[in-house]
Amino acid sequence: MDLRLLVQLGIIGFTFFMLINASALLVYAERKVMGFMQQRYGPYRVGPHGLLQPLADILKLLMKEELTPKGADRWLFTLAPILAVTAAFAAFATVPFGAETTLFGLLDEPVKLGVSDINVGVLVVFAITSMGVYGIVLAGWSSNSKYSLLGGLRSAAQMISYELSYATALSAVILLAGSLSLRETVDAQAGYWFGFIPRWYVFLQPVGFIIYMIAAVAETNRAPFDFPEAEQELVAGYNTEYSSVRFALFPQAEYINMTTAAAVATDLYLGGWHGPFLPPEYGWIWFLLKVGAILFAYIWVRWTVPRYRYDQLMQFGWKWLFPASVINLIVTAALVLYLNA
Amino acid sequence: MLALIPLFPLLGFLVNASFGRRLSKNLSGSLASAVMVASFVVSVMAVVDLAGLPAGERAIEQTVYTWIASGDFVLDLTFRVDPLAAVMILIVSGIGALIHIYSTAYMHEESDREYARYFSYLNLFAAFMLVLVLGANFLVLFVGWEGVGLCSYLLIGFWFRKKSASDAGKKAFVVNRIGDYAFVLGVLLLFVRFGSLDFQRLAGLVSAMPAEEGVFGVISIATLLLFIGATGKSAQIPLYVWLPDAMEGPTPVSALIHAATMVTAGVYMIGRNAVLFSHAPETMMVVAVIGALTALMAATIGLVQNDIKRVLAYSTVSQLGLMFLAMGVGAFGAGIFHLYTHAFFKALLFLGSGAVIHALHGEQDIRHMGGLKRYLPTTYWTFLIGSLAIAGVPFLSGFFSKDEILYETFHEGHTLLWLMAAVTSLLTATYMFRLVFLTFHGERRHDGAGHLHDAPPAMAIVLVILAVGSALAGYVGIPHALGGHHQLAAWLAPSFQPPGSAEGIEAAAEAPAVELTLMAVSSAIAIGGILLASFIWLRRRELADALSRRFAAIYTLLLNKYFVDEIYDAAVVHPIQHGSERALWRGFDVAVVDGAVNGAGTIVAEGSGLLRRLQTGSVRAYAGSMFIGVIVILGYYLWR
Amino acid sequence: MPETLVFYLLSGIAIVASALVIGQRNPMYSVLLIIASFGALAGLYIQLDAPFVAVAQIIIYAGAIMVLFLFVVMLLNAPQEDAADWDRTHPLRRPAIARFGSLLALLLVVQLAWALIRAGGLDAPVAAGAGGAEIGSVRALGRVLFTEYVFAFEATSVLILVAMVGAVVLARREGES
Amino acid sequence: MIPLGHYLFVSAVLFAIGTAGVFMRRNLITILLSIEIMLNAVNLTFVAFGRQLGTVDGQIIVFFVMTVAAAEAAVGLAIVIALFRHRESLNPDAFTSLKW
Repeated sequence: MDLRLLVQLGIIGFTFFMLINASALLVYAERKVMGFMQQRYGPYRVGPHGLLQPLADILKLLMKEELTPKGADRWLFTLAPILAVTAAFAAFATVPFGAETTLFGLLDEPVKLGVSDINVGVLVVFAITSMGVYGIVLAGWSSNSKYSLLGGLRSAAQMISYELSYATALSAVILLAGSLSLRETVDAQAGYWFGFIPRWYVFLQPVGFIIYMIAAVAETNRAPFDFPEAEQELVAGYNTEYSSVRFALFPQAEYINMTTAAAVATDLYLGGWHGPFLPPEYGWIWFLLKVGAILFAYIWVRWTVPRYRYDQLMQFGWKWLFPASVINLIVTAALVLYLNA
Repeated sequence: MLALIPLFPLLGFLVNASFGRRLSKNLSGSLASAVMVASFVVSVMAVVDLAGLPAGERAIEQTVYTWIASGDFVLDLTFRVDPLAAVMILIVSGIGALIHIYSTAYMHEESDREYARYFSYLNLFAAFMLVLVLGANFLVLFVGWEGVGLCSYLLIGFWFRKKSASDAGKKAFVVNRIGDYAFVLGVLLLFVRFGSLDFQRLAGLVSAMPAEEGVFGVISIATLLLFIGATGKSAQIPLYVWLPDAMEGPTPVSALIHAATMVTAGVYMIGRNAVLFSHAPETMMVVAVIGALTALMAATIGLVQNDIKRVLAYSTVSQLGLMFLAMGVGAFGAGIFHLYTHAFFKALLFLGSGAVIHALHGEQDIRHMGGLKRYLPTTYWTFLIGSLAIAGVPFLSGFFSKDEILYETFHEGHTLLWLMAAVTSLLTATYMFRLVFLTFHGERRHDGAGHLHDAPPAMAIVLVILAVGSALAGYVGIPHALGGHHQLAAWLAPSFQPPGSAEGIEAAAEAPAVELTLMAVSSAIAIGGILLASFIWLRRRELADALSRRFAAIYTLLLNKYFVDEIYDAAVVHPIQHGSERALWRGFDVAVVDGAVNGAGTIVAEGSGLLRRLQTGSVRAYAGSMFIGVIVILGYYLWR
Repeated sequence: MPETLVFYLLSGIAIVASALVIGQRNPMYSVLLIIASFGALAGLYIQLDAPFVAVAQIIIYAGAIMVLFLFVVMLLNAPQEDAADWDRTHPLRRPAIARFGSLLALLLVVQLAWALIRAGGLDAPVAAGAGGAEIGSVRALGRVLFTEYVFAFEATSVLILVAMVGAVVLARREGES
Repeated sequence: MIPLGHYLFVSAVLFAIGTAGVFMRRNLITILLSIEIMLNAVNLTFVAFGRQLGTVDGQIIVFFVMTVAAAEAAVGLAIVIALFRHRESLNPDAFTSLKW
């Protein structure tokens, strides 16, 4: 087995590990940020500054009893969280997170930082993200509970609706980059305008970026669009009946999805690993910083903005967000055509 | 331009038939009259154009569109004006226009709806009659031929709430159908033999053949069949029976249809196919004999009838007989000449009788008239002129035309026929003046109280115009014997020749002495007849009754019109009726036809009842049958 | 040969999953199984150098159409097919027709296989044609789609609009404005 | 390499499964799913032939088929919902009033 293959496998393993860690880290970060926003400390007891709190949470969940409600569809009840988390992991497969590197001269030929690199990467991310809905829908249906079912239904409608805006916003970036490959898109953002403004697409696509972010929040079912699990209305939505490990997988999937959305946003709009001051070899540091910033924004929004009403969500999605994204796409297309001609 | 001639009345028909009930009487009446006047004007223009052409090439054609195109056979809807048709369109549109105008006054008591209906029929009739005379081939002619038959039926039965009127209408229609049947057979025979229906082409083809001997040649049979059609339309033996009954219609209709125009269609048709008939001498003989017989027989019946219109109807039949006689002896020009003059005075007489009936509020029996001279001066004087003309008093129109027929008959050597025609002339003068004397002279036998008003202006003007026409119309055909040039004969002559053989047809003016002698004889006959009538019905009224008592058998025979209707009834109508009822209705129709129809219906209903079980409404069953079809078709192509 | 192995694996999944789709009484399972079948088909498309079609297959079929199906199944809380409720009033509605139908389907397979065998020339490897990279590229697809097939493309947009309006009208409750 | 015939055979089998499904199932939703299977079988044929011939036309047609399938699913499911509201049933045999 040659070294290159080993390195590739290492990257895959590392990515997997980082995603699991990311979810744990995000739980902690969320509680901590929430605490600060509410003028309190948040977790503080377990470990220094409560750093070990996520670990404790996981242990607690693992030790709980596995409950299967009466009348539930046993197979699907188990399958649903697995599907959700699988889709979440798989979506990250084509997301690159660093420039080509020889790992400080370890390799003769440079290796690409990322699980895989295929020429329709954006679409794959999109396709797999769209599969994520099944986990939630099935969970809702198989629980044999009205709250779960309503949560699942809401989730299905919401995700289908916002997928359109999401995809249309992405299409504008694809037009700019002229490629469906994420890595090529990132590389197209290297360099500066006028020597100091980074050539990030967020400056060319401000509307698209905002649309993307809003749609991503809806896609990941987070506040203010967290209707599938709206506590005040549906107890806990689709995961009402879940407990123990199967329950743990849903937030896990949600946080991984958040990470993926943030990573894709970074790649598409924020220039990925390109940034000043650091050599390209250390571009992944930029990448992590940008992802972290976006994730912080996610949490920030969650604890600041109140939840909408469901019909308002649908109205907003179909009557404002989608038309806006279409107009954005058309204008972009026209400009690209005009400037390239 | 030619198409406009029938198109005007057709438009009038369409408007009156569609919106008539919403139009006022004045409007629908004037519209109907106006379209006829327009048609007349166009006809005059067409004839003027025609007259501008050299004598040998006088024909204007217009092909409206190709009617039938089937393989080699092409038939166009073509109108053609030649000298003969020119005369006819002038008569039809001119007399027709006058009668329309007359009708506006005559029919004024009808309701708006009926009034419009009447005028729509009248316009339709004129349109069809014009199509008939303008048609350049048998099929177009046949359209008009059938059309006028239909209009005749509609107009005779105009007062269809009266049983006798609707019966008369049906009778006219049925009798005409018999003739039409033969006519169609004749046309088909010609088509089979010659492959064409165009009059000119037929004439050209036939003229290349020698005259046929016997009656079994194609041309002879065809012309005989055509002649049978003509006897139906023109009321000759044996199919004349409908015309007297047709008097049930409004009087102007009788004038227009049953005197001036439609009944002349048969004469016109023979004239149109003069070449054809000339090549069938036997047929010509039959035509002449039938014509003479009809003339004589109708005249005798006319002598004793008491209904003013019936007398005129038999007079019409009689005069038509004379026309056919002329046709039969080959004097086509004379026949058409008489047709032309007859149109004037017979229209005049009918309209005059209409004025009388109008004045007497529907009284038609001459025994209840008398002494009307004083009350209806216009009517009387115009009627008198008409009677003089029809009687053949010298230098009125009837004199010239009738005299020409008599002369031609004699000239061709048919002495017996001439004798019959001469007797007819005598009788004509007699019964016409019987009519005049009984109606207008003597004491008043009409008990209707109140004021007798003469014809209203619209009617009076028409009567005067027609009276002038009756007096002067003959002057287009002054015979050579009297130093005239007979322009009409010269004008018509090309129509009776095969196309392209129009050399100078200056009639051999031989032996004016014979003609002058005959003229004198017929003048004497006419005046004698009038004197006889005045003697019997003016001076010695009791003589008439005495005569009728003395010859009671003959009188009854004549009064009952030789019992022809009864004979027909017994010989034809009754057997057909019974046969139809027994065999055809109860036997064939109920058992076979109804059985077949009902049986078919039952089979379909039962079969559908079975098949509808397949119609399950289940989508899957439908998909299944489709799928089976796919499998079978795919399998077939694989197996092949 | 891994390629052949993958092919047999994927077609096996597609066929088995499809067969199970129609073998299910529970529509929920049917929908999930058909997603599996479509996923396998997407794999076959990738093998046929059509990655864009494969992704579209996942996005459109699995991501949109099937979610719609699932949504309807859940919305109606669709009951399981009742097994014994055969309507026996009509000869064409007996269970026999279902068996007959599957027999016909079998016949169809036989016929199609027969046709394939008869056709010949099918043993040639499928990738023997022009380079896969060319026909697999989104660029090439887009070029053909928006030139040669532009009319069909535009017509399709109308079709979708009509379908959308139709779906809204059909699914609307009566009396709803 | 895999022969073209293999793909076509897979496609034929899938198609037949779809047709059988239309007959065997008594659930409108499953029947619609069976139709989707048939459409996909055809898609596979198109892509396989397109690959064989080295043209993209096969793939283009697949896009159109997908579009039609989406439209069909939308309208079909709308009808299913409307029908279910009327009869509380998804059995096609319950909707047989359109006959005779």
